[in-house]
Amino acid sequence: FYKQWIPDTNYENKTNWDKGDVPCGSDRVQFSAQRKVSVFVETTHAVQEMQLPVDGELILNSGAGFYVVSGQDPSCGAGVRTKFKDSDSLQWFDPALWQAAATLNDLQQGNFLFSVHEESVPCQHDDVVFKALSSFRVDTHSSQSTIPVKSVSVLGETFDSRSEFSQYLSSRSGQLQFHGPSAVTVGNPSCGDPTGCDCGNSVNHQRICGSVTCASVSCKVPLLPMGHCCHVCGAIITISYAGGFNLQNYRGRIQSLFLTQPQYESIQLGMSKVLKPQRVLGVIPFGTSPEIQVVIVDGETGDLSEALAQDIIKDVQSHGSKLGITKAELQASTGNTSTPQ
Amino acid sequence: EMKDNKQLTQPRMMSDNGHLVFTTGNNKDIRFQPSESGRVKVGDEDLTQLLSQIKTNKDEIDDIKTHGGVVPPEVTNKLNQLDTKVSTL
Amino acid sequence: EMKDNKQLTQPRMMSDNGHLVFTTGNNKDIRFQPSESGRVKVGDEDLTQLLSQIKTNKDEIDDIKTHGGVVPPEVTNKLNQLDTKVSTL
Amino acid sequence: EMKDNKQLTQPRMMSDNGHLVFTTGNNKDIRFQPSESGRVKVGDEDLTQLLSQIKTNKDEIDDIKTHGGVVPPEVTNKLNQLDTKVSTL
Repeated sequence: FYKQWIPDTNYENKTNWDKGDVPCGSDRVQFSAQRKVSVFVETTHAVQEMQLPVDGELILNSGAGFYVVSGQDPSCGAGVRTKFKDSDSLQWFDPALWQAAATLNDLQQGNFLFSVHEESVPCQHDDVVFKALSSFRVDTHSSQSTIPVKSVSVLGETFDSRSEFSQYLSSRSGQLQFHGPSAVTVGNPSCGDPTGCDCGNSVNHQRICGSVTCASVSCKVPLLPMGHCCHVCGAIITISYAGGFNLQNYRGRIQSLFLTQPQYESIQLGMSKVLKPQRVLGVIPFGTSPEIQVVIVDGETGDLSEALAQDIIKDVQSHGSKLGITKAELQASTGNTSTPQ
Repeated sequence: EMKDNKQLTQPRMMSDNGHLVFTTGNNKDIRFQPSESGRVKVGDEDLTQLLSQIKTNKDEIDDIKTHGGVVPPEVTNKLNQLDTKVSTL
Repeated sequence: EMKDNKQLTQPRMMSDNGHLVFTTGNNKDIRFQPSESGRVKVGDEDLTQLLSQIKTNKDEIDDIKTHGGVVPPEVTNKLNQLDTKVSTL
Repeated sequence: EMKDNKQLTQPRMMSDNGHLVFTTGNNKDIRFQPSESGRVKVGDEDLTQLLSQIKTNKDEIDDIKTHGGVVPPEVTNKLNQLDTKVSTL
């Protein structure tokens, strides 16, 4: 999947300024001395004064630049002192700061995918995208020394060679954009298993959930999907599969059979391979077994989710063997469970 | 790919430990274009004026190298002295 | 359009297709003023120093043009030779 | 106060009565660093080249000061004249 970082540190983004507006020709612009920041400038701006940080950079898009006026800029008014806001605290492992899509085109069209929190953050086989005309600053604190991904795109340049990206990280821009003790490494292969691949973020589960605030839920039996930080109202289908199973095809099947139906418009569905801990006597862990987890939520009580889940179970019952599905278990927050086949 | 390369060549105004640094990417220049009435100044110095002085200096040096400079006074004196001596012999 | 024209009359720093361009305005300068102890550097060269060298060069050239340089050794030799000859006549 | 001191070392870009001024703090430079293949140009002139001309000029001036320039023709003429006179005495 493609995972795109949402925030930016662009000059033109008014949410980056403490006065809520992009500075104009009468304004005095201040970057905090000790804040390291990389700022993308897309167009031309007038400014009265700009105080730069001790370490930082302004990246000038073609046609972008600065000019000064004498005295007040009539189109700007009396002028204010405006500060570029703090961007130091944004964490790589904050699931709220990423958008996921199946293709680059989907990413551009805004066709984003729902996924559990662990998989909202880039997985080990994902392509990571920082928007082309934008700058950013991301804190790479991780539970491990590296954060492996397939590729990273920065300022329109895609890095998939480990050495080239590590060189970029050691450049001035790289150091301003990525900070923290862990290094993002690229060059991981894409997922080569047709039945899907584990995301690999469970090792950072606590860190990921540390930045998530859970909404209160009001259903009979709130469910906790694997890899998710919060209980949800909805349904979970757990699928066991055999050799012929193809995750991507199955995802497409569910999409075209069900999610295009108008009654399921409000549904969010995430489907991925998870590694379920195996326990001896239900207590002592002795390994993991891979299965496919389908998480269905509807933002309400979960009744709609359960209806869809029942449709999916029916489909498994009639076509499961053809699809390589050996077992499908349903849990619903209404309290209903079923284990067909 | 063309586009990707372009992106990497974006010029930057950087602050490096308080030093103000202007950089460009591959094959990209830093250009100062003073207008007729506006000057580019480094400290109190007018850059355009000083740069034209470099050429003037070069020309004058070339001239001195080709035609010699003024005759040092001690040479003129000595020549006059000799001239007088020779004439009175 | 108004705005564009205005920008042209203002001194500015712009990225032009990846080139970093400093343009002065109507009677408006662009000034690079590091602190007294800071320097202006172009690549590895100290621009401040080199600009002052231009003036030193000019002064030295003026001096050579006014007072002449050192006497070339062949002139000194010839003068000594003549002096000797004249004295022994 | 600590903060103020630190702020002193922040580079600035500002308008001084409509002039565009770049400044740095104590001991902090302003640096122009194009990529290796990029140049620094002032108008149509290659600044790097001009800066190297400053050094060439200095070297040539030093050379003239140490070894003298070419002998001015009037000196050569006078020496030849004297030489002839002395030889025919």
